[in-house]
Amino acid sequence: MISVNKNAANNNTVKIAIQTADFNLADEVDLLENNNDDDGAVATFSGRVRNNNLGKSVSGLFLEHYPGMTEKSLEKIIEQAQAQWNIGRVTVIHRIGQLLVGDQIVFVGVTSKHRQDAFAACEFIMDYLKVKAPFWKKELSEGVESWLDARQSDEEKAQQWQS
Amino acid sequence: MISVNKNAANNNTVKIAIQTADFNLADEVDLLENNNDDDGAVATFSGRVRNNNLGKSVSGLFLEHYPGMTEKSLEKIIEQAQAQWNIGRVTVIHRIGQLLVGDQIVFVGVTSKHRQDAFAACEFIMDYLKVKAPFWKKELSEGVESWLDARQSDEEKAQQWQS
Amino acid sequence: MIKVLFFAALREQLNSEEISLPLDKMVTVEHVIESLVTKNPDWKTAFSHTLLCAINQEMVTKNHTVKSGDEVAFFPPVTGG
Amino acid sequence: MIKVLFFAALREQLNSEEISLPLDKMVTVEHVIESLVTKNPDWKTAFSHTLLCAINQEMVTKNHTVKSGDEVAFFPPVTGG
Repeated sequence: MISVNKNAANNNTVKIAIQTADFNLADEVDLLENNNDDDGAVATFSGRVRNNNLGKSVSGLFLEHYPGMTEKSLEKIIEQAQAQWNIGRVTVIHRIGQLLVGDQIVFVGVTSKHRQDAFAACEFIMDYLKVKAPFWKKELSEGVESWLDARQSDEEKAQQWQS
Repeated sequence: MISVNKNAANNNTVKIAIQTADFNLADEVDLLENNNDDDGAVATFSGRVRNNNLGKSVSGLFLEHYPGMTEKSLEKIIEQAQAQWNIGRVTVIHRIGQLLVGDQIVFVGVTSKHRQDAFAACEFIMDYLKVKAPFWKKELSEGVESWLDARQSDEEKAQQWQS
Repeated sequence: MIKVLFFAALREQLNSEEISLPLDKMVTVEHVIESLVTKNPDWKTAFSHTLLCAINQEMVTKNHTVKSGDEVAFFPPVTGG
Repeated sequence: MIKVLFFAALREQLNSEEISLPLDKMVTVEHVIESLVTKNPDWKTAFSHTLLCAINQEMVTKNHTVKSGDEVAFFPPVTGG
């Protein structure tokens, strides 16, 4: 599911993709940079499935989401970032379904004229995605599947942006 | 000029490259992620030559540096980041010589178990590079070459990390 | 009528992903939970955990109003990213 | 003897990128600048601008000691990244 809103006036292209397929980081950065000589700064974050979590060895994850609401919540998070920082293009990709250790889960990329805006918006989007976007992880660890609990630290980190 | 220090015990590989050649962002991210299932988070920054600066149109840049000191200063900046945050691999690439609008100038990539450490260390390294690493930009704008002045805002941003 | 959706651990605990619920007047989210638990007493434990609620795909608090035609979703705190 | 290097705008203003300077005793960076300007009076303007100094490729302040064999570099505030 891909939603692209192009605002030709100020080069603010937004790409949101929720997909089972893997993504290619270089292609995503190309898309952010292509014909975008206004913005010199690109900050990215990519998250992958780690081989361990809270001391347990992990062999895979299953990612469930709330179709429809996921896209809406990401659009809203990106709008909040656009309201706070002077940013250009934004891409958010989140994978769903069955993932293995080392697989990419999430990509956030933000362009800007200035590095500080690119960094801040990229981190803000990740922090808000963690607490506002309806994704749930089920972890496969030592043969047992269990839903992950939300972390208090994620909630606190997101709240820091409000101060 | 490439310096790679590998610390096998904790997976802390550092790559520093000062080069005239372009670099490929995907290759650099692959290098950070390859055989690195411990670290789920990768934050990157890439900077390119913008088509304008302080209201003037820009057609290119020439980048001079202080060979030897450049590598030492980057090593020191990375060591400071490693001392402050729990990070894995770090790559810093900075191009020198003649660059055109849209060309990549700098890449910083940091891996970590946790996204907050990856973001903070990546931004810290960029901020310190801006004020501590001996690079100088000469800008070609409307047929005139001129050395860029350092920005007070960069100095202030780097100082924020000390508080 | 309202459509009620359940996700993730809650969906598995209730063994239900979507139900329809008659609604004759405006109520709050809290009332929706009460009527779900009244109809299905074994759902009580699942609804005693910390849950989030969205109405028409927007996050809301438990005193938010629910009206006929709404899509009401209950789910555990999110863990994506 | 010390080796003195100049970079970027300073190098162009002085039209010099490297010189050797005799050094018979321990002095400070400030003294090195004084003796450079005494030998080359037309360098005075260039050295009146804000400049950074590195000794043996480490950034230092102007009261830092310089000893024989050191590599002393002067340059404008840096503008990379």
